[in-house]
Amino acid sequence: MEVEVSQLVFYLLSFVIIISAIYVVTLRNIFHSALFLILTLFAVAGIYIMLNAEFLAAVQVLIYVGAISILIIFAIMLTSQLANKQIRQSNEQVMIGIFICSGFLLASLGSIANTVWRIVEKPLPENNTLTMGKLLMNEFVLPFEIVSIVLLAALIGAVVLARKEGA
Amino acid sequence: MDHTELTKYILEKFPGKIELLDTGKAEPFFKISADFLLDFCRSIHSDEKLFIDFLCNIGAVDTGKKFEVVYSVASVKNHIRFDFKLEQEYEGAEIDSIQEIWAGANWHEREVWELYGINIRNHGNLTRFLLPDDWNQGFPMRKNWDAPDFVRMPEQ
Amino acid sequence: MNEYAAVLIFLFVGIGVVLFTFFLARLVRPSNPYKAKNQNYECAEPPIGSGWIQFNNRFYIFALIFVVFDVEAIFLFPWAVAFGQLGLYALIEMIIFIVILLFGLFYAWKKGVLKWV
Amino acid sequence: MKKLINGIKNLVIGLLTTGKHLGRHAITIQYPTQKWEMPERSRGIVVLLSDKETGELNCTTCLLCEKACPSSAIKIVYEKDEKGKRHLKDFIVDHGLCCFCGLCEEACNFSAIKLATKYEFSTYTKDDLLWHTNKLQEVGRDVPYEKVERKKPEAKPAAPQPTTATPSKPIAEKQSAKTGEAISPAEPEKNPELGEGAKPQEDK
Amino acid sequence: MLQYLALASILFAIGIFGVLTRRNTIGILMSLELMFNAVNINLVTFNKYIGPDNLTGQIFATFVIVVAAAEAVVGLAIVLLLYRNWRGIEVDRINLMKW
Amino acid sequence: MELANIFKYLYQSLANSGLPQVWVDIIALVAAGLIVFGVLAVIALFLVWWERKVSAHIQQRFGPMRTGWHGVLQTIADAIKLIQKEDITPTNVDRPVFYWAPIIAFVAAFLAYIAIPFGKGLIVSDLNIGILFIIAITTFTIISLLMAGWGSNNKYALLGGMRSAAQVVSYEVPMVVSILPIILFAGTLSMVEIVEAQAKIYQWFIFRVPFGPIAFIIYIIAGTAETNRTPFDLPEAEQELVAGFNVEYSGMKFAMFFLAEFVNMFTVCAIATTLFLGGWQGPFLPSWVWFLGKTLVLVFLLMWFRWTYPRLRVDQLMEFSWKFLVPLSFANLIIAGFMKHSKWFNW
Amino acid sequence: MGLIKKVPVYIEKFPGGGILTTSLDYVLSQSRASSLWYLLFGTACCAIELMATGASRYDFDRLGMIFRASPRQSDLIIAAGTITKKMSPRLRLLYDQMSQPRYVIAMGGCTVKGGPFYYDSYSVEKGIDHIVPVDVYIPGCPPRPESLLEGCLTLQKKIKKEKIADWS
Amino acid sequence: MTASKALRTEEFLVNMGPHHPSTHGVCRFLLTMDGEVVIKAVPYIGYLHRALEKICENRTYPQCLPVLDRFEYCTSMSCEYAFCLAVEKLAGIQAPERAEYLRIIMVELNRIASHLIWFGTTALDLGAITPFLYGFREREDILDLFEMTCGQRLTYNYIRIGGVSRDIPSQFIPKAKEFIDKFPSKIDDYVKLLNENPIWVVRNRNVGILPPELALSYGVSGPVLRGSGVKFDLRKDDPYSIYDRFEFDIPTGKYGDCYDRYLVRMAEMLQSTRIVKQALEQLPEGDIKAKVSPQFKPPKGEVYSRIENSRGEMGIYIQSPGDSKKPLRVKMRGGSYNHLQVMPEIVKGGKIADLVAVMASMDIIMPEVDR
Repeated sequence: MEVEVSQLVFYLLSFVIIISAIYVVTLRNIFHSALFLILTLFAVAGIYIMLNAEFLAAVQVLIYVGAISILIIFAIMLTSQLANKQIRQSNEQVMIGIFICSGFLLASLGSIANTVWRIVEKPLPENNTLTMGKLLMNEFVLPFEIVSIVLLAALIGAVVLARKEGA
Repeated sequence: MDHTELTKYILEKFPGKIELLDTGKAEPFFKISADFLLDFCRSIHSDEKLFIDFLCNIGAVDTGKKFEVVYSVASVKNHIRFDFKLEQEYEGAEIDSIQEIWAGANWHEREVWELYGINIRNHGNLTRFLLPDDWNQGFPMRKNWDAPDFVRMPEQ
Repeated sequence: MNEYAAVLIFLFVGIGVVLFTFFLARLVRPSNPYKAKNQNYECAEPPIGSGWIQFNNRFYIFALIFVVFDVEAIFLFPWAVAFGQLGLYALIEMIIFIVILLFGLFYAWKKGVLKWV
Repeated sequence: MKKLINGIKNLVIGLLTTGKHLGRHAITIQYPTQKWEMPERSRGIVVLLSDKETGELNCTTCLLCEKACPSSAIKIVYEKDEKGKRHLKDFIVDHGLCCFCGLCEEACNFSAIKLATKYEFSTYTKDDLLWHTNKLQEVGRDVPYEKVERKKPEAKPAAPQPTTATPSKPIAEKQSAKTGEAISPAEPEKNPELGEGAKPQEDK
Repeated sequence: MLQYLALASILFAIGIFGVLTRRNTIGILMSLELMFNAVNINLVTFNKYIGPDNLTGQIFATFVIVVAAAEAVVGLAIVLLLYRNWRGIEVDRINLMKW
Repeated sequence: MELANIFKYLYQSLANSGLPQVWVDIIALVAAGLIVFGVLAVIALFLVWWERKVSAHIQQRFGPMRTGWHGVLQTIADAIKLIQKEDITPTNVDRPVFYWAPIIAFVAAFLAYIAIPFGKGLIVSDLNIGILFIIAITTFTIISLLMAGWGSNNKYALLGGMRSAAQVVSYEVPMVVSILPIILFAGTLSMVEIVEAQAKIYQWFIFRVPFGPIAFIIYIIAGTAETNRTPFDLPEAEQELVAGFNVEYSGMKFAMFFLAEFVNMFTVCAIATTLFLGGWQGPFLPSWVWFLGKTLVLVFLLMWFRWTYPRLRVDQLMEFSWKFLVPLSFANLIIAGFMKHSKWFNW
Repeated sequence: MGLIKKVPVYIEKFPGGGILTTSLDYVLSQSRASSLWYLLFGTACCAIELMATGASRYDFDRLGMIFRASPRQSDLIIAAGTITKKMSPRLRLLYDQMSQPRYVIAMGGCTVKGGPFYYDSYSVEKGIDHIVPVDVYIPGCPPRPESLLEGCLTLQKKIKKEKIADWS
Repeated sequence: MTASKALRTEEFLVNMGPHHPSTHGVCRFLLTMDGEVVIKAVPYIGYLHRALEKICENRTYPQCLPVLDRFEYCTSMSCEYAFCLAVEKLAGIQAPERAEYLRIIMVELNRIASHLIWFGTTALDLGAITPFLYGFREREDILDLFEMTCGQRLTYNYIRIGGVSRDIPSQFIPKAKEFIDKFPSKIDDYVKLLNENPIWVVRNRNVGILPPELALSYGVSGPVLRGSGVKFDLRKDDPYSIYDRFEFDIPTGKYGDCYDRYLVRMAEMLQSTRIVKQALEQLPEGDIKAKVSPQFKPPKGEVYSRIENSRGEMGIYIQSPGDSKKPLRVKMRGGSYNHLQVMPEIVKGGKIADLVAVMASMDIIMPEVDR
């Protein structure tokens, strides 16, 4: 029973993810796309929880929903002629796009099905936040510090790029 | 400067061009001609002894025969105040704008134009502002103005 | 896992409750739309143009900086939880991490980005 | 730093100020149950006064109030008998026009019209604010007033005194020479018990 | 486990489609975010089913999120700059401008 | 007499009724959701009434008096009236966005209560990432405000939505960083464990000088800003933007925003209670009474702020956060780190 | 129209249905009357008295009346002050944009009939009943705060008598 | 496309008013905005244009007074006062001494009442609600005094040509003294609430700076002009009536920003209490009204008379045809007319919140503009 419910939840989440992801890439109204992106990302957070990655799920919501999507919405406000809904949002490559992505899909699904996975039946560490903290401070300390450099670079870059106007 | 001094000074400064009216009981009241308005304003504004830097009021009057435009001016620095007016015929009434001297004249003049129909030269922004935008019933402050829904106070 | 079932169910309960009140209101409330009523409110004047203005969003730059700091914050959480079991080096690492990012903040500050343009 | 401490201090002072008021008692008058005692001079609503003994209207149809009204809210319908005396047929006050200035009360020489200290007259229709004689009289029935009889002002010539003298004349001197002849309708002797600070000019 | 991988590949494919077909630069960025998420799902899935001893996969996913955030920050700043200079953020127009 | 026992008993009897475990859990959770909703609705109605009373007495008035005893039924009357109000959807709005914005606003506020312990054992689900979950889920409020602003197709609403988004975003950083010292000392993200770490009154995090009070002040300031209350109520600044993001909302949709606003205010205070004031801990009285009491004291503080201070301007608001609160909160975190390391106050 | 408009007709056919509808009517109209949120709308002198009524001495909040800046959320326009011909379309628009049920109080002579500006004024609208349907007229120039409160109580009385079935 | 214009996002137009909570009635601004920044603000007025001047032309002189009351309802006493002074100047009437004192007491009390409205609405506009209520609480006390004397709260019709309509009742003086005594402590409360409040200071300091030259050129007067540092007050510099008998100071500002205007008005309230206090002490016995008939016809002439109102110079221009009991023309000049005119100049480049702050600090009241 337990398994069935989690299966059900998984299918629900994947349904939401796939449908809203398709809306993200096809909707004409870019603001609606952004909202569906948020929905997608939120559902992905649900998937993370199903995979016992609670911390990651919270991070997903915090960063994607709380920060990046707002940035995207702000950028939309700033740049698009929102009132003019008739703007064509997709280019002439629709057929090519369908072709390429279905090709990719076939290839990857095939390889997933054909690969023999060595599944290890073992529970994840209990408190994943604590474990991650320890890992970050020990094994991944260099990437961790590099993250700050990356963020600094992004910050400075963004500031330099976006600042220009008034100065 | 008290009133008599002020009157004397102004009369001497603009001999022949300005006329003292014996109408105001308090401050001096002059009458000038319409084409002298700009020069007059400029010189009273720049004159050291007068230094009229403050425009109190512009009011148009419909006396029933003519239009009068009354200017009340004052000096904040010298604490003096006087009025002057000019007359305009009903037909083709037109006066100069004195915005270049006192920027605050803008709305006063607009009001004169809107309510009395006295044209203002070089005003630059003569658009409706007190009356509704679609007003088409003429100049309501004129004495002979009337409109269908205008109810006069019953005579008592 | 089971703990998080609560989130899902609360989500449904929340949406359901709100929709239910909407439905309840629908039963009682009058509805009489007409053109003037459905016009957008703009201080009792007919609105000028569309409300979907595209405007100079000076908040954008703050959002940019926010994203960076938000990302930083998520690294602080595991650190804070694990700090009790770590040593001084963790503190120093974190201080380096924070200082590097604060440097970015001060850079933006000095560049006048934090000031309203 | 000093600025910061100062700022925090002032924010706290602000909180304390509002907090102080939180402890105080409200000054609200709870209207329908408690009522504010209107001062006697309050100008609430126009009523017609009637004689205390006979219950008849004091109004003599002299039309002074109608003339004095700045917004023409008073309409007096009358008919003249053969002697030329006016008889009141209807006294109409339009409270939709009235500006509650009190000029009618001051103009009246017979204590016939008054702005009573009543104010609760909201209505569902506009026409209900058009009060006729009976309503005006009814509402004014219990209004206290001091009956003051005065001369008919029609007899008095409306002579303005455009004194050409300079206004810098000493005030006291000017006032000493007061003439008791002309009666101003704007006399403030309605409430003699209140105006004891200075008795206004005597009525001859 | 396979279902998660399948979901990730579908999401990735949709992302590819978006990148290819969107004219709007912001749309492309959004599609990129979808692809990042697909990758993350894979990482977390592998973590759970293949290497559950440690949380390496989740750590990597976190780093991916960081990179995605940095990409979004810089990318949107570039979008802003594009918009300022060309009054439009449609990719094909920008391509035209290049030549 | 603990309420938690009653709920446990009810759950047990449900579990013994022979239903499959999954259904028992689902029914229990749905019931919990409805109970939480009921509690929140009552709290919000009470807060609205209380706010009106507090404001009235600060201003030497009485506030609502005529609907029930001292107006206690006032907000209920308001709610019933709002149900009867016509729900206008202007022609030009973006309909789905306009419709869903209030729902998301409410649900985001509602979901946070999964992880807030109302008392000992009175928590829907003690998530192991508790506080992080609350912070994450409440970010949906920003989305709802942006949706409301954008969906209304109204310039005032859009400006209000943008303002509130920018404001919430700016104060998110000091808020998050100000609760990090608590996590640092408690060593956990779970709300229940954080409360348990403050068993004695001297263990309350607010009393751990110096980082505790500073973190508390930063948190309260940021929380005030996050809930859009004076002096940070720019998004709905009546004098500037008429009514901000909810200009176009009427009837039940407006009521949802209104409800969400007060629920959010309560959330912020409840989190502050849990993190800084020892949550439900306290002698003699039942735990939930302590929790409610402490939270209401904080709510009163926010109301007091609201009825005392003027409003900041938007750029000053931003600068205050970025130039003052953010550096301060980071400095506070570093101090707390040193304290934790050197075992001061590590009782 | 609310769906429920037709429901009372059916309910009343059942025994006890009458009581049900009356009590429902009672609750609904009581709550409408006790929670009149007024639109912040004042043009002239009466607006000052409107503010004074909201202030501590008279305290509108006692009657459950608070101001809203947006017409969408308000139930009541207190037309305080002179409405000129330039303003009247705006008043109409504001009224239109309010959500139903909505009420109008004409406060002071100017809104009743033009007041002191009835004669000789070329720009004053002579009574706002030409523009919007008015529920309660309050005489006065300006009316005292008590008059306004009394007007609101009069309006409450009127609302309490309303039935859902005859909503328009 | 490389022009500097291209670097800007689009500007948009927003209506602020005629129904807007902060426009104090029915002023309308058409704002050209760039995000939150006001590029251009165009005031549109006339929503309260009630043709007062036209009405006055068809009323006798005493009948004009109720109309004048509605010219500037926050300080109706001043309007009546200005009109009566003008008529008296025209006809050479001298009001009795006691009347002069009573007039000054009333006008100054009314100035306090008006400033209290300003204080309340300013605080409200900047988001502080409680000071608004406090301001109105004190205002009620003043209104009690007025109602006791002349029977109305707002439109008094008290000051008449040649005097005042009624003498003060006996309780007036003790009550007025009580008010005057306790008022400074109330001001103290306001000061504690706002003056040094850092939020208040940053909202007002360096916002809406009005340089004195610009102010004079636009005919700005009263507290706004004094806030810009020009020490000019008609009560002192062009003394009318008996203002030369009282001792009071003219507070002035330094920078001409909103905060200075705020401080000037706060100080003015205290100065007014000083005047009232002195007037109450010196109040002589005697007549309260010179004899003026209701059918009164002033001689032919014209006069412009001005007084210092709480919103600046209030001037009344009257032209009398000489043979009529009705004026030929009454022109009213209110301070707000010029203040509103100068506003677009000083709000440029500010935020929308600054516009609100400037509007509040200018203390614009629409009937004075529209008439």
